[in-house]
Amino acid sequence: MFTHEHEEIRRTTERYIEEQVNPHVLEWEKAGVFPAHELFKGLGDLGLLGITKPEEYGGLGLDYSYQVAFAQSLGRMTCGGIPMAVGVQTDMATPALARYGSDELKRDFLAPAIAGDQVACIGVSEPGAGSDVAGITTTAKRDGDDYIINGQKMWITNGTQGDWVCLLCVTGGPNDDKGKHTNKSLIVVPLDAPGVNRETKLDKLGQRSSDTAIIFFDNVRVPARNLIGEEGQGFTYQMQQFQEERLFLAASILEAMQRVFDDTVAYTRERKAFGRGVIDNQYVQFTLAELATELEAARALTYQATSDLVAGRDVTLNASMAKLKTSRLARQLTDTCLQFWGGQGYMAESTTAQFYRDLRLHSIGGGADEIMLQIIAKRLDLRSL
Amino acid sequence: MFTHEHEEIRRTTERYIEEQVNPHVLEWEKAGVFPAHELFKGLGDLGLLGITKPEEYGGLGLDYSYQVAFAQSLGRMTCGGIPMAVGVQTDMATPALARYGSDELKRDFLAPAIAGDQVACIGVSEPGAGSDVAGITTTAKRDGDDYIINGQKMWITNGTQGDWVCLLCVTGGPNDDKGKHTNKSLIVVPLDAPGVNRETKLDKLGQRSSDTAIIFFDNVRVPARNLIGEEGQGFTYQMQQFQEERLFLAASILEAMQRVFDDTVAYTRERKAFGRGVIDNQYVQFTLAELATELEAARALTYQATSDLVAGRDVTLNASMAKLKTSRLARQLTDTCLQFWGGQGYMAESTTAQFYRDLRLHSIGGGADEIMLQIIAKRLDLRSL
Amino acid sequence: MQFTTEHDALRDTIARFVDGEINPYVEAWEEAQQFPSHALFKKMGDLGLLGIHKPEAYGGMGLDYSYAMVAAEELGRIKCGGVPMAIGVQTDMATPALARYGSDALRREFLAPAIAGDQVAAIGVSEPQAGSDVAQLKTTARKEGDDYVINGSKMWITNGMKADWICLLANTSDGPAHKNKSLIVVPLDTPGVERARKLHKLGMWSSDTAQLFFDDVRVPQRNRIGNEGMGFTMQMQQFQEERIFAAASALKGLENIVQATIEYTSDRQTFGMPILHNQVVHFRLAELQTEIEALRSLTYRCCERYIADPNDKGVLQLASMAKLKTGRLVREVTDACLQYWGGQGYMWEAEVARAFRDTRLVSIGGGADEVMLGIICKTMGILPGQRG
Amino acid sequence: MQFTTEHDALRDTIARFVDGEINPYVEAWEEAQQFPSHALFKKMGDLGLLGIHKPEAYGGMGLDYSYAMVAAEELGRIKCGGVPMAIGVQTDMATPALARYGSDALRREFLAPAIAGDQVAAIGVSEPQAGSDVAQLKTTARKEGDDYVINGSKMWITNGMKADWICLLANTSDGPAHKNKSLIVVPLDTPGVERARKLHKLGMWSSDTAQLFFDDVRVPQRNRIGNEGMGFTMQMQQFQEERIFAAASALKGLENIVQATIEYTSDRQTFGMPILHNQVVHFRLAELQTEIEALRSLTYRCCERYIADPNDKGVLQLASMAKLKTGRLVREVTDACLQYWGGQGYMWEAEVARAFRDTRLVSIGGGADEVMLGIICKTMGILPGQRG
Repeated sequence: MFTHEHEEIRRTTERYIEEQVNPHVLEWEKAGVFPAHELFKGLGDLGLLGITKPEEYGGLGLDYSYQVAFAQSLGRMTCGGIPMAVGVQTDMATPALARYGSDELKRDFLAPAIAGDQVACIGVSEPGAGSDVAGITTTAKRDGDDYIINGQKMWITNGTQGDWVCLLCVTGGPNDDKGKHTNKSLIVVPLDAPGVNRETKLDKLGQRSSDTAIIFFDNVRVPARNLIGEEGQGFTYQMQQFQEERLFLAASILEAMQRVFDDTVAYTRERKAFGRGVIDNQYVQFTLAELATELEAARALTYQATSDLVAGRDVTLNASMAKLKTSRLARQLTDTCLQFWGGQGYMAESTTAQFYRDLRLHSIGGGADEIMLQIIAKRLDLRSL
Repeated sequence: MFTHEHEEIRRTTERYIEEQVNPHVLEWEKAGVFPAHELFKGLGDLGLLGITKPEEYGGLGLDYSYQVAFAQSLGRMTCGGIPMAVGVQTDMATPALARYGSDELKRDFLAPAIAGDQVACIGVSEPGAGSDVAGITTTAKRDGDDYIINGQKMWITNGTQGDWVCLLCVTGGPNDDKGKHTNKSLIVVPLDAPGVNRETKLDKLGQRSSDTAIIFFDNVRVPARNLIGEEGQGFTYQMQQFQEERLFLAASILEAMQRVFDDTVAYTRERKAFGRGVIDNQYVQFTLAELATELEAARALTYQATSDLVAGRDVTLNASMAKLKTSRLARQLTDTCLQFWGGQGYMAESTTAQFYRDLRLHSIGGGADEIMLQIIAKRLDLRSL
Repeated sequence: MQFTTEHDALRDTIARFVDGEINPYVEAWEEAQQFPSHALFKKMGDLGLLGIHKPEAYGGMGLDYSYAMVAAEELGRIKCGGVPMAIGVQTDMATPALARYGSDALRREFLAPAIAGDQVAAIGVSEPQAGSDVAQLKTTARKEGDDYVINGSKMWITNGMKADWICLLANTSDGPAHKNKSLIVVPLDTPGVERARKLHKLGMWSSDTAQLFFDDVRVPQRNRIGNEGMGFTMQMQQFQEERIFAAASALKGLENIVQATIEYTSDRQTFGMPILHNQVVHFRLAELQTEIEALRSLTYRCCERYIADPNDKGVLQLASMAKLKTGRLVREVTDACLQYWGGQGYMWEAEVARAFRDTRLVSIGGGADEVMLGIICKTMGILPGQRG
Repeated sequence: MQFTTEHDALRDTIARFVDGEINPYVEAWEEAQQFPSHALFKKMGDLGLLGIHKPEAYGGMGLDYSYAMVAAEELGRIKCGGVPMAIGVQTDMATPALARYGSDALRREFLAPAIAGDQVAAIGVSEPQAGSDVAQLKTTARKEGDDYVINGSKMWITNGMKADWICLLANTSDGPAHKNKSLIVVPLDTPGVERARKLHKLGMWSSDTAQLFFDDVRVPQRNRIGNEGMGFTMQMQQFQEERIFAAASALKGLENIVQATIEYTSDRQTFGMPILHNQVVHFRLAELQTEIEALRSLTYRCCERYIADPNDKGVLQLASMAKLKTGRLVREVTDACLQYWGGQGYMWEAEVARAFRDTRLVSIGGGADEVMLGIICKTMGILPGQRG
């Protein structure tokens, strides 16, 4: 599936990471935030923030396999927070805008996001509705040519730095079982608009270099032309947009897992206990071999979903499986590797300990494992007839 | 990877299975043997026993992806024993012969095996050496133009019916740590030769429709031209031959697992407990969704190993991973599905119970899981330097 | 749990009995797909082993439940799962309610001969359409004069082809599912009883399992155990001992499999050394033994509390936990050990292959794992509807 | 295990102490990455809680180990892992050998103030190059006149930044690794001791952990505990109580996490119902609680046998099994529960996130899981070389 054009993207990305990201990660981890504008500008200049986006807005217009190659390379960062932040920009906040936004809206918001001039957020989760997307209650009321927005959004990645948010909100109709899938819209909301408050930076278990905020909307007024596509279609657009999100998330941690694995091999090769290298214990060898097998399986599954997507097939099932499998594996792999590092792995500075904390989010964010299971069960029609 | 030529092979295979195999499986299971000559002749007439073999000996000369398609379709049989028996014919007893045998030897033994006129066995395991191939002790001593063979072979699939065995034996040199990889040869031994005794049919936990024998060799004389390739290269050839074997084994149980899964979905949809379909229990749904995910991952891993093999890469690592993953999953999947059948699943006639017994062999035969782990650990160089 | 010399003596008696009267014949019984229930139970009855914690008035030993548990544990020496299960049906599944709630006459007629080993008992709960979902069973016992007239069918009945009587759970009225059932002792030579087919199972071959049909079977109402309508409740109580039995009787078998695997893998050489020398093998066996000890500890603790107070609500939770963990652990241990026997373990008659087939039933029979989970949830108060 | 009203009274005392004197400050201590060891230990000492099973002659209560185990279990109420660990170092890791083998003078000088809470103790075994592999440690104590002169470094020392003395394991001769070591009490204000750095850890933040350097540190030989060369053996014995402590002190914390998760998921609504109503959620919690009860039963049984006979060889096996299962189970429970809290559980200060970080140490510290597996193998006689 991968050609040398893909390799080119990988090389570019990885060079940038080695030079511009990894040397600063520890400092950003400590600060609880990374300089999103600076970093995104760098990526934007290299064309990496619009790989699959239309060329007329600055994108490269390539198919999704190139994005998967890019996502994989992001896994080379020595933390889990920043790849996630980049993914928000490329695969969570912008796919619906690119697909359904008006030309004007795309010039205003998509083009600068691709260029790296603006930082985007995706506003779906709320304090009362994390995985339960249909249950959100933030409203956008039509008032003349404007919408007036009220509510709050939770767990917003890039939230303290973002320039705008792709906001899912209720624009009308009943919010009951019947209406909740057709009463929502996606609206682009600039985060410097009066009435936006986003001071609460969340203090997380992991992904600490990525800022996460609660954002409050108190009578925030935006022009009605900021609506993406049609009113009432927001839930549907968001569900579509989740496909890229899931595939991105799956791809983005493959290399992180590989790094933890490789680092652990290197450490256990060097570290001696009971008169031999830790790795010379058959128990360690076999456990690592088993993890390598699962990692290959997760990688193969992600690639397969990617080629299905590129071939134009619906990958709701496959992408959900890939997201589920990679997330579960990340917990098992980082936990097991940490074990083989012993006390060194328990030090806060250890990369393994960091990925243990950082990747733990993947089973929760972007649709928890249980949501993936629900989707898979639904797609396979696992119910009595 | 799969084209409509692959589909054609699948269709042919599956039609044959529906018509000629599945209706008789229960009877053969009871008898502890299936009519190998009759069945193989049928497959041979359809060209299915030589898919990847050279055309000059009756094969189709296709690449290995076609064989994987065929192996997958064998998984449609309602038992695990016969696919294994077919695999012995196509991917265990004949690859080395096809690759290194003299023209004469191939005309005598390969061509009839491809045609389905003869049934082949592979003779590696011994009572004292199952997974430990280098440790075998059966000898072939040169005597003029003949070899004289002494020893015994264990767990020989097709053993009571086979016409010849591709026999791994010690032909000379020291059988110590240094010499054990260069003192062996592969020799084709007709099983009607005087001195061959194969009366002991083994009574197995599963795969009961496939006959498995202990074969004793007591001064069995075969012409020296029955040697495959060069003397002393047997261990190496056998290791190569294992690549196909492993990939075949992985591919051959994907559909069997799918069948158990599908049957379980169908049963739990119908079966009521506590006022609703068993499948309407979220616990059942999620467990099945998780199994489906693992099955997709195993399938993706097997496909990836296949395209690597077709592309000419060494797949020792990948094929071993695929064999390991499918074997482990088969245990988990059949055990879990059996659980959801409750008492019905515990009945001896239940297909799920049968696959629970039949597929259990895959973690043991063709290189146990632990051997796969050893190979993977070795390929990844998991040891201190 | 403190064991006394009396416990040890009981263990010895059973061990000797198993080694002398059972294990030498297991192969033959497995092949025959049955064992001589009457002959074997008579021998056990003569030694008092079928009534360890039953009242002395009916021939029992009148000991506390710790002795019954020790006995169950020691029955785990039997080299198959079918025979101990059949014994357990006699001692801990078909008779506890009868012993506790049966009238004196009923106990003289049925309990005493079951304890003496003169009669073989069965327990009749499961039906073709109601396995774990006991409340949904369809068999009815309609009153007619002084009799009940029974109609219906029972499935998966251990000892079913040979039993003299069955402790039958049937609907005796149309009320709510938990209050319309009664336990009735039904002699199986009564007209209208048909033992339809011996079921062919994945494992547990030495134990015969039947489907029974009841077609206008008439028994006197005095065969009812305790009050009418209390059957479901009594059966739930009776399940408690069944579950402790299931856990206790699994322990020694598991340990024997681990030990046999240690013996085999220390003899068997591969790659120039005993299989046991592989770190992954001995570590795995240590991990399995750890779980076996945890299960043993849980079973002992449950039993201890049951003896201290049979109505302790915590016992229901602990007994269900022990049963659940038993079901899960037997699958793990037998599968893992079979692996290390390689091809030898895959032989039909291999001890480990038999354990693999036999013990697979534990997670299914006597309340499936999922039913145990439901009960545990209930005792924790976390089922939907139990909290605000 | 039969508990008395005295056990219950002790539980109450500790529960009140934890709720009043510890839990209200945990957040602050976590943030400060330390807790006021001396002040807290003094309060505990005043209540007698630091010498429950220590001899009365030195200020202890002289109770049997079941009281210490109950105390450990109750310390699990503390809403973090660091503080109970620090207490455990004082009561069950640094002092058992001193209490058992120390001279009267040594016990007056160091044990009595540790029991009174006037001094804070540490245990010095691990080194940068020898964590679980104790026999390989490099620190030496060379005899010079009536003194030992100590050189080397100790790593991962709990209480290390504040302790008054350390129970140090050092090589006192060149003999074989299991016979050349001694335990020596070293006051940490002795010249030549450097507390080099407070280690920054993944979890256990309220507990300070240090690396210590010893550069020609001189202590009198009478500070040695018991006979020279017996240090390794005494330490192995001392590990036994450490392991029972580790298991016992984990139980209540696990249970609290499960309970808190039940509370949270029954409040929190998704898809129109409480999260707890999802069958996969309540079944999973039931499964976790089952394993917690199994671990509790194993720990009790181990403790019971330890009290009955402290030299019972089976205790080493059971204590190692309990430690192993604790390490495995805390990872499973905290990870599974965190999942059901979703984003809330991923907050740094969330109770479940703290438990996830803190308890991850159990599988690593005090003998890693793999070391436990090795010991269990040894007690089963299945290590290479132990059998023909």
